Order: sequence, then C-alpha cells, then structure tokens
Amino acid sequence: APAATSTPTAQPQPTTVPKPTTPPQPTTAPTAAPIAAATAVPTAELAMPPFVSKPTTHVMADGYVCPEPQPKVPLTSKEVNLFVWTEYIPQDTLDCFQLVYGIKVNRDEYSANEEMYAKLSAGSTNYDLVQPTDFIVGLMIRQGLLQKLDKGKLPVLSYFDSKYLNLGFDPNNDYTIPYQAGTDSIVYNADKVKTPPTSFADLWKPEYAGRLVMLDDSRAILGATLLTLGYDVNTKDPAQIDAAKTKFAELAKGVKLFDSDSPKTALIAGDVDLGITWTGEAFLAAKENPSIKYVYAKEGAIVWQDNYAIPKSAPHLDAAYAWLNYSMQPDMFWLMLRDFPYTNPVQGALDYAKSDTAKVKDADGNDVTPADLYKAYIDSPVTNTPLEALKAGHRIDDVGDALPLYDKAWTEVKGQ
Amino acid sequence: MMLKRLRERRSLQGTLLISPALLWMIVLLIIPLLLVVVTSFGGRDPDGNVIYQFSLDNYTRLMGVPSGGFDPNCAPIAWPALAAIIGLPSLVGILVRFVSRRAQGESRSAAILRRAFKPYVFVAAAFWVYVGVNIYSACADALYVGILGRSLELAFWTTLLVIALGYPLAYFIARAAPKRRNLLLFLVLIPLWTNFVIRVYAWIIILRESGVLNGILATIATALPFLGPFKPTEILYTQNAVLIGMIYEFLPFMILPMFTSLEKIEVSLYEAAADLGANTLKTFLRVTLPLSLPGMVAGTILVFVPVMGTFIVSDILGGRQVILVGNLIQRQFLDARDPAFGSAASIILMVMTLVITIYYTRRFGFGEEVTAA
Amino acid sequence: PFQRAVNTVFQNYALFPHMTIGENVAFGLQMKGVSKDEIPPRVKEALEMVRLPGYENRKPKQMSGGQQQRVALARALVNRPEVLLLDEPLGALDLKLRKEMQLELKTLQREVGITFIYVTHDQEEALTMSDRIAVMSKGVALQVGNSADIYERPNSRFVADFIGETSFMHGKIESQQNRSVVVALDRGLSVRASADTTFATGREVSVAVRPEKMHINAEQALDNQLRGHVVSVVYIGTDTHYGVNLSNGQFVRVREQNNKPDSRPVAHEGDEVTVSFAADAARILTE
Amino acid sequence: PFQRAVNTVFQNYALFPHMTIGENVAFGLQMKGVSKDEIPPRVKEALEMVRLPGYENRKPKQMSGGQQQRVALARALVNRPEVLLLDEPLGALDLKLRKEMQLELKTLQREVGITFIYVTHDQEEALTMSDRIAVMSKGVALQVGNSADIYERPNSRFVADFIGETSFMHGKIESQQNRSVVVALDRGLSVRASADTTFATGREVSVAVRPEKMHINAEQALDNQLRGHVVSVVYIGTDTHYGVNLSNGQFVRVREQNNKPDSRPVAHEGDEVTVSFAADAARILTE
Amino acid sequence: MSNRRSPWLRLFSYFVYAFLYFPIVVLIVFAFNSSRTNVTFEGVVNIPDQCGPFYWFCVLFKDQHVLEAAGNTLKIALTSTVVSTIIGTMAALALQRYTFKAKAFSEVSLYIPIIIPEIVMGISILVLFSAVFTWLNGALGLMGDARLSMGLGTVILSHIAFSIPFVVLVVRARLVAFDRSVEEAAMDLGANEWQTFRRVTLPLIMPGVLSGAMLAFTLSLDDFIITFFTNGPGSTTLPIYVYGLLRRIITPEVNALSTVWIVVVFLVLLLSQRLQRRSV
Ligand SMILES: Nc1ncnc2c1ncn2[C@@H]1O[C@H](COP(=O)(O)OP(=O)(O)OP(=O)(O)O)[C@@H](O)[C@H]1O
Ligand SMILES: Nc1ncnc2c1ncn2[C@@H]1O[C@H](COP(=O)(O)OP(=O)(O)OP(=O)(O)O)[C@@H](O)[C@H]1O
Ligand SMILES: [Mg+2]
Ligand SMILES: [Mg+2]
Repeated sequence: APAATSTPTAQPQPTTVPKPTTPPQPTTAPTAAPIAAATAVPTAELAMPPFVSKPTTHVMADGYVCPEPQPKVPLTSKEVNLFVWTEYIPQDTLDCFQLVYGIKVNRDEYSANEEMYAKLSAGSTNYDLVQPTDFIVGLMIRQGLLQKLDKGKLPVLSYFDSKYLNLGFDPNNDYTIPYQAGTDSIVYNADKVKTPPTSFADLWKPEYAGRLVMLDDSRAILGATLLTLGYDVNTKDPAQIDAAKTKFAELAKGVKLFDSDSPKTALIAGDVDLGITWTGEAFLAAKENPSIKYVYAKEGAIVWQDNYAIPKSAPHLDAAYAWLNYSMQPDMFWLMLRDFPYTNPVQGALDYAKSDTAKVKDADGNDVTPADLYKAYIDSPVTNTPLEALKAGHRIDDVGDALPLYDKAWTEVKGQ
Repeated sequence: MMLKRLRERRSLQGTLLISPALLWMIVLLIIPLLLVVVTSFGGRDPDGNVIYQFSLDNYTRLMGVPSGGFDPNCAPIAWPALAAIIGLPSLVGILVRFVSRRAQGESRSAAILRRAFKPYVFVAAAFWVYVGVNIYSACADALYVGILGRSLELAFWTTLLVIALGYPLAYFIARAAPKRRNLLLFLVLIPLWTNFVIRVYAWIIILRESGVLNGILATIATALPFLGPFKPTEILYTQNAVLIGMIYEFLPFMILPMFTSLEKIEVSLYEAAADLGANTLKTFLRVTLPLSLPGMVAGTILVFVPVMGTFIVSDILGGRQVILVGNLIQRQFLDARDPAFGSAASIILMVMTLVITIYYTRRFGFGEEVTAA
Repeated sequence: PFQRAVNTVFQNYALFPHMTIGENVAFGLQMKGVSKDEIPPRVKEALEMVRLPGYENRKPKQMSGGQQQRVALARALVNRPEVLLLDEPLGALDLKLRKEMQLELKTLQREVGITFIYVTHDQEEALTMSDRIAVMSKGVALQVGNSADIYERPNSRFVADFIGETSFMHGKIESQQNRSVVVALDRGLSVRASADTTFATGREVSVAVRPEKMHINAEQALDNQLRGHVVSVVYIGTDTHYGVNLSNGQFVRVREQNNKPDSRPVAHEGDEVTVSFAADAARILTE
Repeated sequence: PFQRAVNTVFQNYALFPHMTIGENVAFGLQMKGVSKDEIPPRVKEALEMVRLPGYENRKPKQMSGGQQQRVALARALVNRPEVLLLDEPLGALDLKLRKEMQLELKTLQREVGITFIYVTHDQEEALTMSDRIAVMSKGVALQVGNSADIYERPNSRFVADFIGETSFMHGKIESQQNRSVVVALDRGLSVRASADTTFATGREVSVAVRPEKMHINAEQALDNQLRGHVVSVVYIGTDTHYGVNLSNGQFVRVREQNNKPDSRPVAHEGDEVTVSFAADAARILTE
Repeated sequence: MSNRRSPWLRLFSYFVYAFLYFPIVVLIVFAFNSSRTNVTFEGVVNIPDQCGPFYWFCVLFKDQHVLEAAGNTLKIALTSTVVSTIIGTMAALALQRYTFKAKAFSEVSLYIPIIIPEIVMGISILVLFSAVFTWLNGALGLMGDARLSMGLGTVILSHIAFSIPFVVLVVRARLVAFDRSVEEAAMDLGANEWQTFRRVTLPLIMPGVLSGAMLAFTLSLDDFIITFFTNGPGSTTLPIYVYGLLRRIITPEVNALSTVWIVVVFLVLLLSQRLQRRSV
C-alpha cells in the first residue's frame, strides 16, 4: 500500500538526472510574441482539495497496488476505446482500470497527430478518447470532431495545476483536459560537442554540420527557423515562410536524421550529436547517457501540451469519464513520473508522490519509490520546465491555408 | 437449340462464379479509384477538407508549373538554339531511315549513311534530354517531378540489383537436385514470413554507425591492421540504406517467378546448345536468358510496382530525408492535410506505373510466372 | 558435341522454343562463327532439304510433330557434320507419320551422304532404315550386320527375340550330320534344323523359327511336319497369325501371308493342323 | 454419359490422379449409389478381371502405361455397362505393349461378353481386334463388315487406302464379260480384274491391288503380267517391300513375304522385273 | 544437371542466402540484448528470477497489447485468406472455363491491383469507406456502437480485395495445365456437375488453390500500407504496432516477438511441407 506502509532508507538512485551544466537562461526574443501559458491567467486560484489514497486488493507484478477510484461510478458500458499516443500510458493504469471497473480497455495507438486527425475526420471511428496535441485541438473543434466536456463529471480537474489550464487553444477547457506537457528545444552530447549551442541560431554553425538530428516536424523546425529570423512561429506570410525555407535549407544539408519518433535512439547510439528534440526524449536519452544535455534556446523553446478529448461520436461516455478521473487521479498519475516523465500537469499527483515511499519496480526492475521519482523530476529542468522557460516559449497553432506552404517548403528542403 | 441453351447456361454459371470477385473489385477498387480521380481535381479549404470542384491546379502544381505561369525569359535562349543546331544533322539520319523504310529496302550508301548517323543520333538525343532537363528546372518548379524522378531511379536500381542478386540464385535453385530444390526455395520464402516492418528494423540495427556491420568491419580491421585504420561506414539515413532495404524486402518476389521460369527449361535444350557448339556463356545468353524472360518480367512487376509505392522503407532507413512519391502522397493525406493534391499525386503515380508495366509486358511478354510457390 | 564433327537429333527434338525456325537452324552456324552473309542461304538450303522451304519465321510451337522433327534434322544437318546421331528421332510421332518420316529420312540420308547413327527401340524401324544394325543389350553390341543378316541369322536368343517375332522350341541335340542336325523336343517329337557349327550330342538348345517361315497345312512337303491344334487366329489384312499348340504342348506362332485373292484364314480355332517348315528355316541357338 | 448403360475408356485413360486405383474403380459405383458394403468386392472382382488383383492402394502414377490402361478398363467394366466405348485405348502405348494389350483386350471381351465399341486410327489394330468394323470418314460410315470383308473387298478408294496399303492403277473400262473386266491403263497397258457389277465401257476407274497379292517374277503364270523396274527395296524382316515403276510409269507397291529359309530380296533397285497378280486380286473402284 | 553449376555460382548463391538471413540472425541475437534501447548489443540479458536470458520473451508474453496485435494479424490473415481463396478460385474457374459478358472487364479489373501501387489502393479504399460510412451513419441515424466504423471488418475487406487477384493468378496457372478429360470421365461414370467438381476438379486444382492461399496469407500477414489506411479501434496488426513502436521506443521485446514469429512460421511451414509430401 502506498504512503502509510513503506519506510525507505537508502535507496539507489535509479534515474540519474543530469544537473544542467548551463542553467537555462530564458530570454524573450524581442520580436517574437510568446504565447506562453502564463499569459492566459487562470480565472480563479482554486484551492486544491486534500487527497487521501485508498488501496484496493489488486497488486500488480511490479508491486504497485491499484488505488480505489475516487469517486467510483457505476458503468453501463462494457468497454472503452482509447486512441492514444504509442507508449504513453502506464501499463499499470490500464490493468488497474480493467480490474477495478471490470470492463475492457481497447487501446489503439498513433504516432502522429495527423494520423489521429485523418482517422477521426474520415469519420467512422468508435473512439471514446483521443490525445490531441495543442495545435490540432482548434482544428478538431472547428471540424466538430470533439464534444464538450461535462466538467461536473470531472472531479479530477481540481488536482490540476492551473498553469496548464485555460490555454489559448481551448480557453475554457471546454473540450480538452491536459495530459502531459513539454518543450522542443536544443539537445547536445557534451562529450562530443565542445562548444554547446545556446540558441537555435547557433545550430547553423558549420562545426555542427553532419551531426544534427531534427524532429521530422515541419511546424516545429520551420518554427524554430522562423524564430531565428525574428518571425512568429505561426506566420501565414508566404514571404516569411519562404525566407525560413531558404534559411533552413542551409541547415538541412548538415542534418543527418529527421526523426520525430525516437530521436533519442540516434543520440544514444552516437549517430548524431546534437539537434532539436522534445523534453521526454532528452530526459530518457540523459538517463542512458548523462552527457546528453538539454538547453532552452535563447529565442524561446517551442512549448506544447498533449490533452485528452472526447470525440463527438464516442459511444462509451460513462467509461470515458471514469477513465479520465481514475487514470489521472493523484495516486495513479504519479506513475507517469516513472514511466513517461514529461512535464506533469497534475499537481495533486506530484504532491502525492513527494511523500510516498512505497517501493515499486521500474522498467529495468530496480526498486524505486514515488518520492525518489518526485525528487528526480523536480530537480530536472528538462521535465520540470522552469516557469521562465514556459513563459518565453512559443506555442504552435493551426495555420489553415498556410499549412501546404509549410509542407511544400519542408518537402522541398528535405527532397533537394 | 439445345446448344444455345447450354451456352446460355454456361454463360450464367460463369457470371455467377465471377460475380463475387468482380463485385469486390468494383466496390473496393474501381469505385475508390474513381473517387480518387474525382478528388484529385478538387481543392483544399483552410482546415484541410476537400472542396469538390473541377480544377487542374493539383496537376499543374505537380508538374511544376509556376503559379503565375511560365516566365518567358526563364531560360537563356542560347540553349534551345544550341540544341537545334546540334540536333539538325541527326535529322539527316532519321530522314534517311524514314526514306529507306518507305522504299522497302535501302541502297548500300543509304545504309552506310544511316549507320554513320546512328551514334550521332544518340549523342544528340542525350544532349536534347540534357537541355530539356535544364530548361525545365530553370523555368518550372522541379520539386515534385524531381521526386517522381528519384522514385523512378530508385525503383530502377532496386529492380536491377534485385535481378542481379536474384537471377543467379534462382538459377542455382532451379538446377539443384529436385530433392534439395524444395528446401532451397523454402529458405527464400521464410524471410517473407517475418514481417515487413521488422525486416526494415533489422537493417537499422545493422547499418547504424555503432551497428552490427561496423562492428564486423571493425573486427576485421583490427585483425588485419595492414588494411589501414578503420573508419566506420555511414550508411544509415542515406539513399543507399533505402536501396539496401528495398532490395532486401523485395528480393524473394523476384526469385520466385524467376525460379518458375528457369525450372521449366528442359535440360535437353542445354544439351542441344552444347551439341551445336555453344559454350557456357553463349548458351546462357542465347538460350537460358531469353527463356527465363517471362519470369523476369513477372518478377520485375512484383518488385518495381511496390517499390514505386512504398513509403516505409524510405521513412525508416532514409532518415526522412529520402522523399519518394510514396512519402509525398502519405504526407499529403496526413501532415499536409491536402487530400486533393495527394490524390493527384496518386493518379500520376498510378498512370506512370501502368504505362511502364504495360509497355514492359508488351515488350517482353508476360507469362504465368507472376507467382510460384 | 566434341571435336569430331558430330551433331545430334534429340529424342524430343529439343528445339529452342523462343527462336524462330530460321534462328534455330542458324544457331549452330552462328556458334561456329560462319560469316553473317553465308548463314541465310545455308539455312534456306537446309530447310529445303527437309522439305520445309519458307518456314524460317515460324515458331516451333506452330509446327506439327513431324515438321518439328524435320527442323531438328535441318538444325543438325546445316552444320554438315561427318556423323549425324539420331536418338529415337521418331519416337514421339504417331504411327502413320512415323512411317512417312522413315522413308523421308532414308531418302535424305542417300541425298546428303552423311553417316547416320540411328537409335531406336522399334525393330521394324531398325530393319527398314539401316544399312548396318548393331543390336545392343546392357551396353554390349550382341550382333552387328545388315538387316537380313540380323533377321535371318540371329546369333543369340536375345537378338532373335528382340528383332522380330520368333517361335522357340526347346530340346536336346540328338544327332548331327554335317550341317543337318536333329533336335529332340519334349514328348518324343523331333525337328530337323541346319547349323554352321558342331554341337555336342545331348546339349540343351533352342530351335528358333520365324513365324512366316512356318506354314499351316502346306502343299509342299517340307523337312519338318508337326501336328498341333490352332489356339488363336488373328487376321491382320496382309497376313493371318495363327497360334498353334504342337502335340507336345509347345506353342508356336505361324504367320501366313494373305497373298491369294480374297484370302481368308485357312484354319480356325480348335482345328487340327500340320505345321511345316524347312530345316534351313530353323536355327539352333545356344543362349 | 446419358441414360443408356454405356461407359467409356478414354483416349488417355483419364484416371483420377489423386485417387488410388481402388477409389478410381469405386467412383462409378459410388455415383450410382451402390451400397457401401457391395463396393469393395465389386472393385476387387473388376481388378482381378483385368489381372491387377491387390493393386487397390496404388496411385495411378505408380503404374505403367499398360497397367493404367487396364485400370481404366476396370473402372468402366465395374459398372457392368451394356456397351463399352473404347476411344483409342492403346493410342498412348508403345508398339510392343500395344501388341500385348490388343490380345488381352480381345480375350477379356470374350470373357465378359459386353459389346465393345473400339475407336482406333490404327488399321492393323482395327483388323486384329474386331468382329465388325465400321470405317468412318467425315462422320459417315463408308463400309461396315468383318475384318476380311473390309480388307479384301473394300467398297471405296477411301476404305482401300485407309485400311491397309493399296496400289492403285488408273484407267478406263475396255470391256467386260460377266465378272471379268479389262481395264486399259495409260500407254497401252491393260489389266484384267474381277467385278461384281457391270461398268459402262470407257468409264474412268481405279484398279486396286493389295501389295501382298502382287508378286515379283512369280513362278506361276497369273492373269496379269506387267513389266517394270524396281525403284526401292525395303527389307523389313518378315517381308520385303518393293516399289516398282511399271513400263507405263505407274508406281505400284509389292510386298513379298520372306517365307523361305534365309530369304533375301529377290530383286534390287534398277532391276527389270515382272509384276504379276491374279484378276481376282484386283478390284475395280469408282470413287 | 548439377555438374553445370560452377563453384562461383554456388558461392554467389550462398552469399545471397547470407544476405537474406543476416538480418534475421541479427534480429534473433538482439532478442537477448540486455540493453533496453537495443542500440548496440550489450551482452546477454540475465535476470535470474525473470526468465534469465529469455527475459524479453517473458515480457512479450505478458504484453497484452502485442498478443492482441498478433491475434488480430492472424485473425485478419486467416479470414481474408479463406474468403479470398474461395472467391479467387471461383473467379479463376470462371475466367479459365467460361465465356460471359463482363469477361474482358473482369480480366482487367483483376489485373489492376497487381500493378498499381499499394498506397494508391489504400488511400482510395480509405476515401471510399469514410464516404460510405459517413453517409450511411447519417442516413440510418446510427448511434453509439451501432455506427459503422473502421475496424477489423474494413481491414479484412481490403485484404480480401488485394488478395483475390493473386489467388486468381495462381489458380489459373494451375487450371491451364488441367486435363479436362478426367472431368469427362467422372461424368461418364455418372457424376453430376457438382460431384465432378467436388470429387475430381477441386482435389486436382488443390495444390494451386493452396499455393494461392499461401500467397494470400503471406501478403496479408505482411501488409502494412493498406492496413495502415483502413484500420480502426481494435484492429491494430503487428506490422502497424511494430511501426508505432519503431517510431517511439523500441525494446528487444520486438526482437523477441520476431524470433517467436520466425520459429512458429518455420515450424508451420515445415509441417505443411511434410504433410504435402505425405499426401502426394
Ligand atoms: N553415366 C550415367 N550415370 C548415371 N546415370 C546414368 C548415366 N547415364 C544414364 N544414366 C541414367 O540412366 C537412365 C537412362 O539413360 P538414357 O537416357 O541414356 O537412356 P536411353 O538408353 O537413351 O533410354 P531411351 O532409349 O528410353 O531413351 C537415365 O535416367 C539416366 O539418369
Ligand atoms: N460438336 C463440336 N463442335 C465444335 N467442335 C467440335 C465438336 N466436336 C469436336 N469438335 C472439335 O473437333 C476436334 C476433334 O474432336 P474429337 O476429339 O472428337 O476428334 P477425334 O475424332 O476423337 O480425334 P482423334 O481420333 O484424334 O481423337 C476437337 O478439337 C474439338 O474441339
Ligand atoms: Mg534415349
Ligand atoms: Mg478422340
């Protein structure tokens, strides 16, 4: 059982989190208009209700004890269809939900927002929950793909850190609730890169040519390029996009790999030495090789947030709400710190983890406690994005008609 | 009377037998293809939905027609002029050929003239192509045509290398003792049964800089120091990696039909060729090769067509930098959310493969060897 | 295939199916490096020789079996070999066509004057076609000679049996006076035969007689006259075949030519008949 | 195939390759709905009839051509048809086997007493096997009769030519006295022939003579004696075939049986010979 | 003709076999890797109380998701193989034996899938399904679970579509060489048309039908592109799943999966060969 029982003394540090050698120096780029989280000021600071975990009798193989859902609602549905990112939900969460509620969880996975959007907009899907990233949320709302959330059925919302709520892409969280957040910025291998880059612009230095990895994401990378030119990441101006294309073309010659799936692999393998990736990848890469560092670019990193949303045609609404409440319940959601350590928006989960010392096994079979995980998380500027970095960040948004321009520019540069 | 009734009955039976397959093809092939054709003339709204209309924009964009039309001064006038001047004499060759063909048998001098001009025509043609490409890339937006060209090139090399690797093996198997033949063929099939994606993944492990290949090479280099210092090869995330992956994926599809063709050749034909004084090489060129052509044609289609359309190999092994038509199309349906443009690209791709395969099968004949096993 | 100028006509022709007839015939010449100008006339000549002029542009599949056979022949002949080996060249043809082709081949051989070595299982074909025959069994040539030598004077049971039909009668040498031998068969019968060699008295031998050299109820008195009864009568038009069980139980075949106007069988099943043959028609074989 | 109890033995046997011999033979019975207990003994009996007892579990591929032929026979016979249609049943066998099977079939037919309708292209086979022969051309039965009727008294050129070899001589009727007819050939030759009907003088006819009924340099004086010279001599063991050009240029074939001890051809190419035959051996055919 | 083979040919052939099997050996070896990122081989994994060197195999057999994907793959492959084999065999019979009005059209439409790129087919089927389903759901007012949606059904339908032409091709090749006189013989012995087909024709073309089925099965098992465009909830197949993993984090579990797969396939193929040999 969590909290109460275990008394850890000297536990091994399983996740060695590198202390950043260069502390992030967030500087707001003068011309860019940051649309950071902080600008959307929460309407009211709600006092977080106290949370007391109640164990069930279900114990997982790794030692995790399934908590009791709070509240536990009776379900009529027999199953729930998740359409989520590949490898983004702890196995324990899935197992516990199925055991506690006795219904089947069907999980389909996607590895790109566009894939999810294409499937959903083609209609004829029976998904109950999807995980869209911020920039595509607006589009999905406009296309009528999502349904309004009934916040009365979402008590879990009270445990969320308000800085992740009410953001520009869904101002009142009518359609989405946050899942995980993160940034895209610069990563480098300190063993191999002698002069660490501090800004996106630095990546153009000839010494880095041939050693770069970039996300295969036209909006993020062209966005970063736009930032170096002093333009907005969401510009629709063909001239600006063209300029970014020309500028990026210089960089592209030195890019060895475009990979928005698992860039860390190439970093760890030594195929590439630096580039632009997102937080989670950097964190995991650092776990394998502590020399891999993450830097918030001077221009301001690209910030993003993955969210849960319910498709319009979801057939199992009761189960979908039950899933949201249970899977993000504080004594459940701290599992993310162990399994998928991105920026965690559930303050309740962090608070819970801080003081829990029940031992569970991590993926490598080592014993860890939530408290260790919490410490590692809080101490890492990679996962626990500094507020300044968040403020200076730029959020990608849908650009409508200009999207083909981005795509063409992207194809053109890569296809040369 | 009875015969007519019988014929009608047989016609009815035939129709009944074919109809499930035909229905399937109409519903899941013909209609979808028509939908794609219709979509390809459409447009895109800001949210990426298809606007059904009739416009050739997608096609002109694919062909690289600049949005404002061609700039008349885009290419220096000197090029076409030069091309004309260089090409002019080769017209003589063509003319002679034309006239002599008309005249049913040519005079000796005409023949000499024609032969003399033959190499020249080739040179001129090469030059024309060169000039054409230059003018095109100067005046038009060569991006998409370039991608098509690259896909064609890759498909060409893949097919060629797959033949080069597959032919000897197919020959080897076809000439093996009948008992071993099954086993040998079976061994070719097994990799096919693993899984397309997993096979590509295996090549990542092999080809990466710290991968198995470099590991082996490094071991060799250490064992044989006189070869000089070892420098790891960098193959992964290059066009060569894609080529290797494609060859690996599609090699069995070439071997199987080619084996079927080669196995059918009777041994007595080799004996006859030897009896008539042909050596091994000549027997191969004059007997084996032509007789195995149908299998090669079938294999080529089974390799060329999927290579033209696939996007996974280039995705995974090409580091997302090797963009083929398949990738282009896939991006339009996903990342760029421009299904109309993607449809147009699909149509172009389909027409291109159709034209090439039809020409190819007409030229070399198409046997039943498409499949073996 | 080797250095000698030998060419082969294969058992199943082995024509190259992807080449035209012209190309097939030209193949050997091309391999020999005959100059390009010389090839077409020689191909034409060869095809005329086998009576297929103008067939240059056909494909083998478009020709009948007999025509294919002739193409195979032309393909071999065009190289002007010293020896032509024909391996059962007519084996795959039907009876009628085979008969025709036999004659054609023979005529052709006379024309071109090349030595033909002709392999066949069909003894009638062997007799029809050859100047000299070698009868081979298990890799050994048992007898070599012209058709009549082989047929009329086989030197062994195998040859007698393999080439043509033979009635064998088993017995022991009873006595011999110069060429005239008396052989005692079972149950008191005895036959008179001729022999070139001397046999020990009592030796076990076979007396071999060709069916057509035996006669049923012959008018002339021949050396041997054996009683028997007819067990089968088969009328085949040109001849009538009789199967006769001799009085000692020995079975013999008799073949009478129907050389009379409106010949009908002279005996019927169950009839008692006299089978007669000359002593010179009977050969004594020891193995 | 239709309601009558007819079964067929197919040209190439058409055995079911995926079934055992037993299953092949049982097939017809199963289709007829014969009770399960009855089938095995009947299959056994049929196989014994064709002398293949105990072969039930073999596959057709494991049997020789002759054995397959007999299985095809058993498969048809087991149904006890009223009529058995045999469509060139021996066409695919080689010469030696064919001869053997002919005899077996004939014996079997006697045993089972079913009417066999036997289709063949091989005239010798037709003559050998049949009680009655129908010669068909283009769907019309030209002549029906027993072997000797057909062979000795063909009623048309087609029959004479198709069944056995015939030498035809063209000419016109010169005179007729009862059955004796004189036909004038080209260039002053004339032959005597027999006829059952009366012909108008001057009518164009063919005189047909079987080669074995012609003789070279015969000792007896026959009705017709024609001079000619030999153009080909083919020794085939039992017989010798001569091709003779008569003095008027007409070509005739002569077949002499080698029924003398050590028979050798009596004439050679280029020899002047007399070809003789009885008037009764010559038939007059108008079409 | 074994004497015709030169040692060079033999050597080259072994080289090609090595090329074919090298990646597979690598895949298998890396299934025992102790590094979970599976970038380089860092020694054989050995966790004593968790299956020792077979750690990743244990992980695999506990992974519900992978097993489900494997199950889906088999379900799809088996269903589409059975259906396409039946339909394809019927079509082959029709094309080879009968004349009917739509013959030329049928020939062409059965030829197209072989020569058009899969991606075109996949996309066009996606376009069709979404159009039809949207329309039908609207027209029939379907709600909730009753709504028509992409899923196992659509994947199977599409797999059948691309398998049929290959089955037709293979079965026709067999029919060309078919000696029809055995059918006549069966009719002569009193079998009706259906009995003739059941007892004679079908068993005889069975090898062709089986190799057609084998091909259909292989194609379905291996298919990524068309599945990618036509799948929906609960129809993730192995190729799709592995592709997803490949794009996120891939562990030696995937290698363990491939190893198990290869071993199973090998055994199944071996068994089927044995059975075939026995039946011939
Ligand atoms: N030197 C050899 N070593 C081993 N096997 C041989 C050899 N020569 C022939 N054979 C085998 O013997 C069999 C008969 O060979 P071959 O073709 O020479 O027979 P054949 O006498 O021509 O028969 P046929 O007259 O029916 O054509 C063949 O199956 C062949 O495999
Ligand atoms: N009723 C018919 N209508 C059209 N074609 C026919 C008919 N009957 C037969 N044929 C054709 O005529 C050809 C010969 O037919 P069939 O098999 O009956 O010949 P056959 O007399 O048995 O020849 P063979 O003696 O060589 O076996 C075949 O190619 C067949 O297609
Ligand atoms: Mg031989
Ligand atoms: Mg017939």
